[in-house]
Amino acid sequence: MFEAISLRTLLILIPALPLSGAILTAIFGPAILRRQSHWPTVLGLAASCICSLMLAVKWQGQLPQDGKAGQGVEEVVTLWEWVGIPQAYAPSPATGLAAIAATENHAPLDFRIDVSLRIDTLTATMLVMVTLISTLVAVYSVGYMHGDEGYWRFFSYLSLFVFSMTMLVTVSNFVMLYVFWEGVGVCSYLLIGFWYRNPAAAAAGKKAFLVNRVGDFGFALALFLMWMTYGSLSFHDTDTVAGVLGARRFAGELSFVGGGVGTAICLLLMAGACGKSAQFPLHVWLPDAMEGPTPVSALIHAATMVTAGVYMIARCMPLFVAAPQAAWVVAWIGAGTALMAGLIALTQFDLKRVLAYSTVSQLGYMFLALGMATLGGVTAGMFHLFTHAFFKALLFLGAGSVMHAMGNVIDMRRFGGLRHRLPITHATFAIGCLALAGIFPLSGFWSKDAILAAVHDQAHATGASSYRVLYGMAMGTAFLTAFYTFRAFFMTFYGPQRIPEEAGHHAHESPKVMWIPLVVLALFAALVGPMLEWTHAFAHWLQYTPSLAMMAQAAGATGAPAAFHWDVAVTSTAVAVAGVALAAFLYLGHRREVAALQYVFRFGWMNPSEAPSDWESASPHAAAVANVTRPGGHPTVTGHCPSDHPSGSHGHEHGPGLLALPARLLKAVGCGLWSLLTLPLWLGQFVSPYQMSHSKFFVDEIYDVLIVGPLRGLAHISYVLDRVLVDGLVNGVGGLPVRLGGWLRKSQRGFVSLYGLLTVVGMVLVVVVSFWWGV
Amino acid sequence: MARLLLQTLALPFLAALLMPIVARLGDRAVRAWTLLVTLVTLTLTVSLCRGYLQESPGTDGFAVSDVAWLSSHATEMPLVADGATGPGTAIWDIRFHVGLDGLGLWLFALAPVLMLTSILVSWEAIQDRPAWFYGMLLLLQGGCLGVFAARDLILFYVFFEFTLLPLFFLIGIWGSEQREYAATKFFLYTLAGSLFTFLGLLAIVLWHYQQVGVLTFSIPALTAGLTEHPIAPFGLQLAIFLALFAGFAIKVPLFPLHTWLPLAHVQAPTAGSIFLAGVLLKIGTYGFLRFSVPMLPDATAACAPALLWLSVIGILYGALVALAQTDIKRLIAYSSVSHLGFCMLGLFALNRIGSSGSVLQMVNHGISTGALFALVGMLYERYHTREISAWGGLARRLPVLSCFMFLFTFSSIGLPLLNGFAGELLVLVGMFQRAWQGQLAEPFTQLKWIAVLSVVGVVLGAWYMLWLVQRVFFGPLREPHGIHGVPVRDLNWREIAALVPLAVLAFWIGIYPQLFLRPIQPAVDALTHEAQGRWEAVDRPPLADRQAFLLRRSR
Amino acid sequence: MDWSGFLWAAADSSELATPIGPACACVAGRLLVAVALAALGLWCLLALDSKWTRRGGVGLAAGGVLLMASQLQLVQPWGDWLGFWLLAALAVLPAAAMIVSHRPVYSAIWFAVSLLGVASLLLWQGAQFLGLATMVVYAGAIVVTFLFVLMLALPAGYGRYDRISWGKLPVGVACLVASGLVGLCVWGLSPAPGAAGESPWQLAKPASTGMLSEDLLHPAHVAHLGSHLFTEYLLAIELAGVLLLMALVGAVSWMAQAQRYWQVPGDGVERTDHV
Amino acid sequence: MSDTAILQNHLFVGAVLFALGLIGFLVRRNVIVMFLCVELMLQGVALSLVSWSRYHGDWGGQMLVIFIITVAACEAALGLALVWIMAQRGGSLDIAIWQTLRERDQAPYTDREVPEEDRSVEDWPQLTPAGVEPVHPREEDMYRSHV
Repeated sequence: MFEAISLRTLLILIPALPLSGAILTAIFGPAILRRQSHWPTVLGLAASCICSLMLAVKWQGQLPQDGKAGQGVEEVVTLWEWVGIPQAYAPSPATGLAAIAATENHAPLDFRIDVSLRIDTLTATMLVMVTLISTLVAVYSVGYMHGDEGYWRFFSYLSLFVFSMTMLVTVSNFVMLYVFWEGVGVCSYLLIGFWYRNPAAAAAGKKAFLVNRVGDFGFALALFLMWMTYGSLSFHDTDTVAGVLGARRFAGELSFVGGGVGTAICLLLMAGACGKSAQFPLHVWLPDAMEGPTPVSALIHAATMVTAGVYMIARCMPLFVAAPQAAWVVAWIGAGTALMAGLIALTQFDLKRVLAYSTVSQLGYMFLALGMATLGGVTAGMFHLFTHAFFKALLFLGAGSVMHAMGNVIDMRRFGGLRHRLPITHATFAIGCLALAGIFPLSGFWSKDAILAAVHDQAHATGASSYRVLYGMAMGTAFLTAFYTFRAFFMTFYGPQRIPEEAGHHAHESPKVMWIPLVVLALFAALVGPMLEWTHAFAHWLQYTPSLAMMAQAAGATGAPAAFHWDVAVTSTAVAVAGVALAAFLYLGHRREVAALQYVFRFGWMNPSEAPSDWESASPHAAAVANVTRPGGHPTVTGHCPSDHPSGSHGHEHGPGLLALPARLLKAVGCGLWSLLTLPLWLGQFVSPYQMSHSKFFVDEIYDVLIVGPLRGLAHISYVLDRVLVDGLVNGVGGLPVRLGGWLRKSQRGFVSLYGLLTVVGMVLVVVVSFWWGV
Repeated sequence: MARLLLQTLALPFLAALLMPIVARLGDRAVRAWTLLVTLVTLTLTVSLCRGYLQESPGTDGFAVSDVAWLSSHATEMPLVADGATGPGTAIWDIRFHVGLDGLGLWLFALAPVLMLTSILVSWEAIQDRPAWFYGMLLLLQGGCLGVFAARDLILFYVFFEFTLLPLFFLIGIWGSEQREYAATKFFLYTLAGSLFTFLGLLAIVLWHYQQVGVLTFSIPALTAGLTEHPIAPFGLQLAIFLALFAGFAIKVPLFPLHTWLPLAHVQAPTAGSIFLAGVLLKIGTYGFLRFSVPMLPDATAACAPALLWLSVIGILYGALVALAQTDIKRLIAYSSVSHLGFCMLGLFALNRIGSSGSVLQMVNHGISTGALFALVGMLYERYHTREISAWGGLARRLPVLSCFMFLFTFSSIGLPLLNGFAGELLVLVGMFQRAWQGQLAEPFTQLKWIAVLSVVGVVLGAWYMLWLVQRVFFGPLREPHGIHGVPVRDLNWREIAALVPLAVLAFWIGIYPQLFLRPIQPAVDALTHEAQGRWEAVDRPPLADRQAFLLRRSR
Repeated sequence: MDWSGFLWAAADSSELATPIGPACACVAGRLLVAVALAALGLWCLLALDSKWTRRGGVGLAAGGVLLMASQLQLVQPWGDWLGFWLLAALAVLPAAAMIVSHRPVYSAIWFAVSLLGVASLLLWQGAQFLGLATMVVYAGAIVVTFLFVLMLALPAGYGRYDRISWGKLPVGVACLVASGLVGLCVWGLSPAPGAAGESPWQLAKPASTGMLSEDLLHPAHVAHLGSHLFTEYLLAIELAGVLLLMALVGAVSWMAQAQRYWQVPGDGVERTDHV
Repeated sequence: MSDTAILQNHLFVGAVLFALGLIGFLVRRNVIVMFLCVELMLQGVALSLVSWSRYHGDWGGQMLVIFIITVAACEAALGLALVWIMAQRGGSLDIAIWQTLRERDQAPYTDREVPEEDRSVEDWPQLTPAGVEPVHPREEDMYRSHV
């Protein structure tokens, strides 16, 4: 039976199953299935997962076994012709003919887009990852969404999303990629705004869709430019014209377009990727997307959708190789976003937002890896994408089960010490945090190490100082990642046990259907990394993608693209351990030390009047503070800093902290050192580093002030303009005859002699004119 | 096939004539009769389309029937110049010459579909004098069918003017508060424009008569004649182009001439605005494609940049003003100003992709905006208000209606897998190809700015539609104060039946647009070929010396 | 044929208008003075009321008219010329007096006298029947009817409104315009000095003065008139008869109706507000 | 005597008569006098018609004059009947009374200054009394200050 199913049917089955699941749930959900409406989805996704595994295994069989690098193997299945306009574009000699099929008489090219699916190693990888994680999330959400009145709607949207994601990954045409790119955007819009009665969720959904649309604006421009320069929009070669990433172009018959246009195309593609993968300029939507249910965050905003941007750049890597400046920009955007997101995650109190910013940060890592534009970089990026999907999904599902237990409270300040109440969640969350921080045996270490090695190699290869700066930023981010991950871990699971009132009676471990996926994911998170790394399986496997095969050729047939660097591994582990230690030091045990440092960080000593109150006992106050800086809300820029940390002055009944003496010493040293270092900031009285980080560097407010506000104002102005100017003009012209008539009316005085006079004047005029005209 | 076309054209008019008799049998009979007639027309149109697709006649007409209508065989009396006596004895030969071609086919088919929706939507909404209402609607549908099937100039103009009358009464009698003002303004504005158009058309006929010596009003003959003997003096050709532009630009609400549209839409009854948005706005762009572009290629090439600027301004302006609206119907009206800006953009990009995209976009706009107006009509029927601020969280109360609203909102903002995307994509690709046709590194000419700004229009489009959906359908449930106790019920079967055909069409065009593009492409290419040649041959020197060049080149 | 030419044909009429040469400038100058004099005279007569202004007005008006008359070709044999101008004066002066006189009765009578002048001119031209008809029918019947109605409507003989014509300006304008018209006609008729007896209004040459004119000037003029009247214009005559009958019936019915309406003033029927 | 000379002179006289009639019609306020002036204009026209008919030797001119006289007669009959009714209803023969056809919001045309009645100058005609003493209109009608 295994050999019987051809690759073509498998490829079609993988997206078809989720789609049929979605349709079945949509039709039968509300009336018939209601409570059981998760079955079509779960079965569909499971079957699709099995199909993608079979596909991967069969495809493995088809790869050339001789292990020689540089052979791109792909298979294309065309379903039907979407749009076909013959002789649509005759490229004038000005356009780079080298890029377009050098047809003899420059016969005009056909604008032909057809719905065609492709198989190659990159697609297979992505398919396996997407379907596996979505199955686990589906199983998880059976428990999580239990009792929700939109139950069937959730599952139909979920399977619709998986259909779009699988199609996005398998489609072999830029236009179709754009189609499912927006399809995925719509599904995320529907899922984020799932609890539409909550206005914040609706606004977040709209914001996500619009920011994605801005990204797609760049992607569309890239698409049109590609049509002008390459004369075709499909990846693979068709009989008449060479595809953009087709074999003929790799064989050297046609070259990639470099220079200004090439860079423009790549930058615009990156803009699209930034929109989708929430990189720096367009990252504002991801934290707000946490309004959606947690399985949605786990699946879409951690594992699958946000990686679409990384997949697209990996797919178009040859274009980036031809335009090195663009790759350089990708690297810097990646590193910058990673660092910024790490800094923001430091001070967030909402567990899901911490994880959201960590996702943005890890995606920044992947962009950094891809920005190297070397085979090592790309493989490292994809490897990190693969492993990150598992442990980030694990962390989000863990956070979900915490929320489930705490009655939908996710603000870390309101609960603590949950290791006893939620043992399994605690264990799996620990594994996830270790993996994320990049501690030795787990997969995070291997994939992050691969990226750092790639950057390291590139720094040595090119010797450019910028790569060294990038390496430093990556290391810094690694430290921050380790710190905030364990800060969240300790604040949630350690310290005195506190349960918020909303938890009510069911503050206990989540049901079996929720923690089994957690355990499975934990296993994957732990084992996937080392397994693939030791056997270099991942690198070998990816080499056979057509786009990457070309780079493999260039990198020479060394086989092992990124050798394992001992020095990089040691430094990254040291940094990670330091981060964990600092987090333990600050957030384990009593919070007093934390308050002291907070007091310092927020220049508390500059406005003595404001005595920092006790964070522990100030739960009412915390609530008051919560709404001032509620997660996702816009903190008042000029508001005073939230002094919500217990001050060291008045003693705390829990007795001296673990390290009371060194804490006091450190505080004195810290204050002196810090005041010297932040002298320039001293002037920024009201904007302390803490404030900056907590309110996400005011990016949202800046966008509101710079873009949203002016456009709304312009809208009102143009509406007034339309009513007054254009309409006024039209009515004015319409009113002209009326005014003229009114003036003539006055001459009718009803008086005979006047009429006589008018007749005479008329007669005189006629006589004079006839005389003058001489007719 | 020709007989089938004649039947389709005649049916609505006959039904309207028989209406007084049916009216005597009571309101229900009137509605049933109109529904029956529309269903029959729909089946006839579907068989016509199937015939066309099977036969795919390319550029020459399909189901053509040509009968002398207003022609006289008077004695030899030269009309214009005494020297050139026409060979034929007939002095004026206006024929009832109807037929379908790629350009008009889908717009022809769109009218009965929207008619079905309009009838089902206004089933209970129209209580006073339904016989007259449905009679007017049938006449309107007949007029629209006639316009797209006419192949004779005068017949086209007759139908072109005829569509105004029923809509005037529809808006004037069954409209809302300011209906008289809106009806008069709409009527006068369009009529003023169409008078100039008539002048332009007659000038074309007379020039053809003078040059070729045969006085004919048939459009294909005129187009062929004018390709061999283009109107040499550029000044005259430009004047005729501007005359035609006046009439058609008002019908397509191009930017400065659009102020009648929001007013007419807001005041029109639901059925009226469905038809107005769905079919009538397309007559303008159809007119440009049928008359201005093929018959006046030099003037089209010279005016194309200016028109492109107007359409881009239309796109951005429509989107921006829609953003600032508080009345839901006015918002959708301004959105159709923006969408038709796309059609004009594709049309005057003057290349194959752009023009076929523009025609497809016309059909898409008809479907999505027609459905949106139907939905707004249903909301108005339930809550009797059009203020967006009056509603909130309706998804809770009306799930099926909000589901359809999502579907057509996504179709209207051009989401892939739905009909809006195919049209918009082709239009934008066409425009880009026109902008980047020359050297790629050419300085950022104005065309490139137009292309980039039009893509911004797509983003703005998404913004105001989603903001509308968010304010009305999401958030806590809030209903206008008017509803006293009676719970508003969701869509009944009749309303769902009104929307399902449009939804099916939306998905069909989204998933398999090639079926619709195959007939459009050859016909539209034949029409724009000449103007495209003029523009590319000139290789786009700045506008001023292009005109000088065209002058020197006049045959 | 050049299409654009077709468009501009109508407006391009430069070759038709005759250039108004300087030659006849002096004639126009003199005529203008005459027109001004006539207008001023009439204005004095009509607008101003004192005795002296009336006499001055008459003088001025007469001077203006004579100045204009001097432009015309003179009727050659002096006897005829004198006769003609006497009759002309007989026609014109009473007409002027008619307009000017403050009493409507006097105007009517002056009008009758003026008719006498006109009739004599007609006779002078050989239209015997018309001359007499004017005298008998017009002066005899119509003017007398006027007098009757005048007597009926205006028992006091004259009303205040007879003394006041309109303000000075409208009267001035009227006089100026009217005399301007006359001046224009005279300028049209008077032969431009340079041209060969050709006046700007190229007068159509008279038909052959042979058969027709002698028929017209034939002593048995009335017989000829009758024959023409009852052959070519028979239908017109019948219509005229019917017209007269209708007028008669109309007048009688109106008066009867009015009579009933105006039975006795003050019997509850208040007058309409007529101002 | 050259025909054109005769024609020109007669046309001149006709024109003068016409002009005088015109002035009379425009200037006078008594309806009957205006009527008379119209008759005078008719006479001017009749005179020029006859002179043209003589000049062209064509009977048409004279025929037309005959019909002019007929029409003038009818017109006089009907006109005077109307004038009489107007006089009865309006109270006087002044044309200024009849301005009711004007637009609602327009003021009627009134004389600015009304010259005082200069009684000393007038010598009244002493008509012999005939029949019944006519009803003397009320005093105020004669010297009414407004129109």
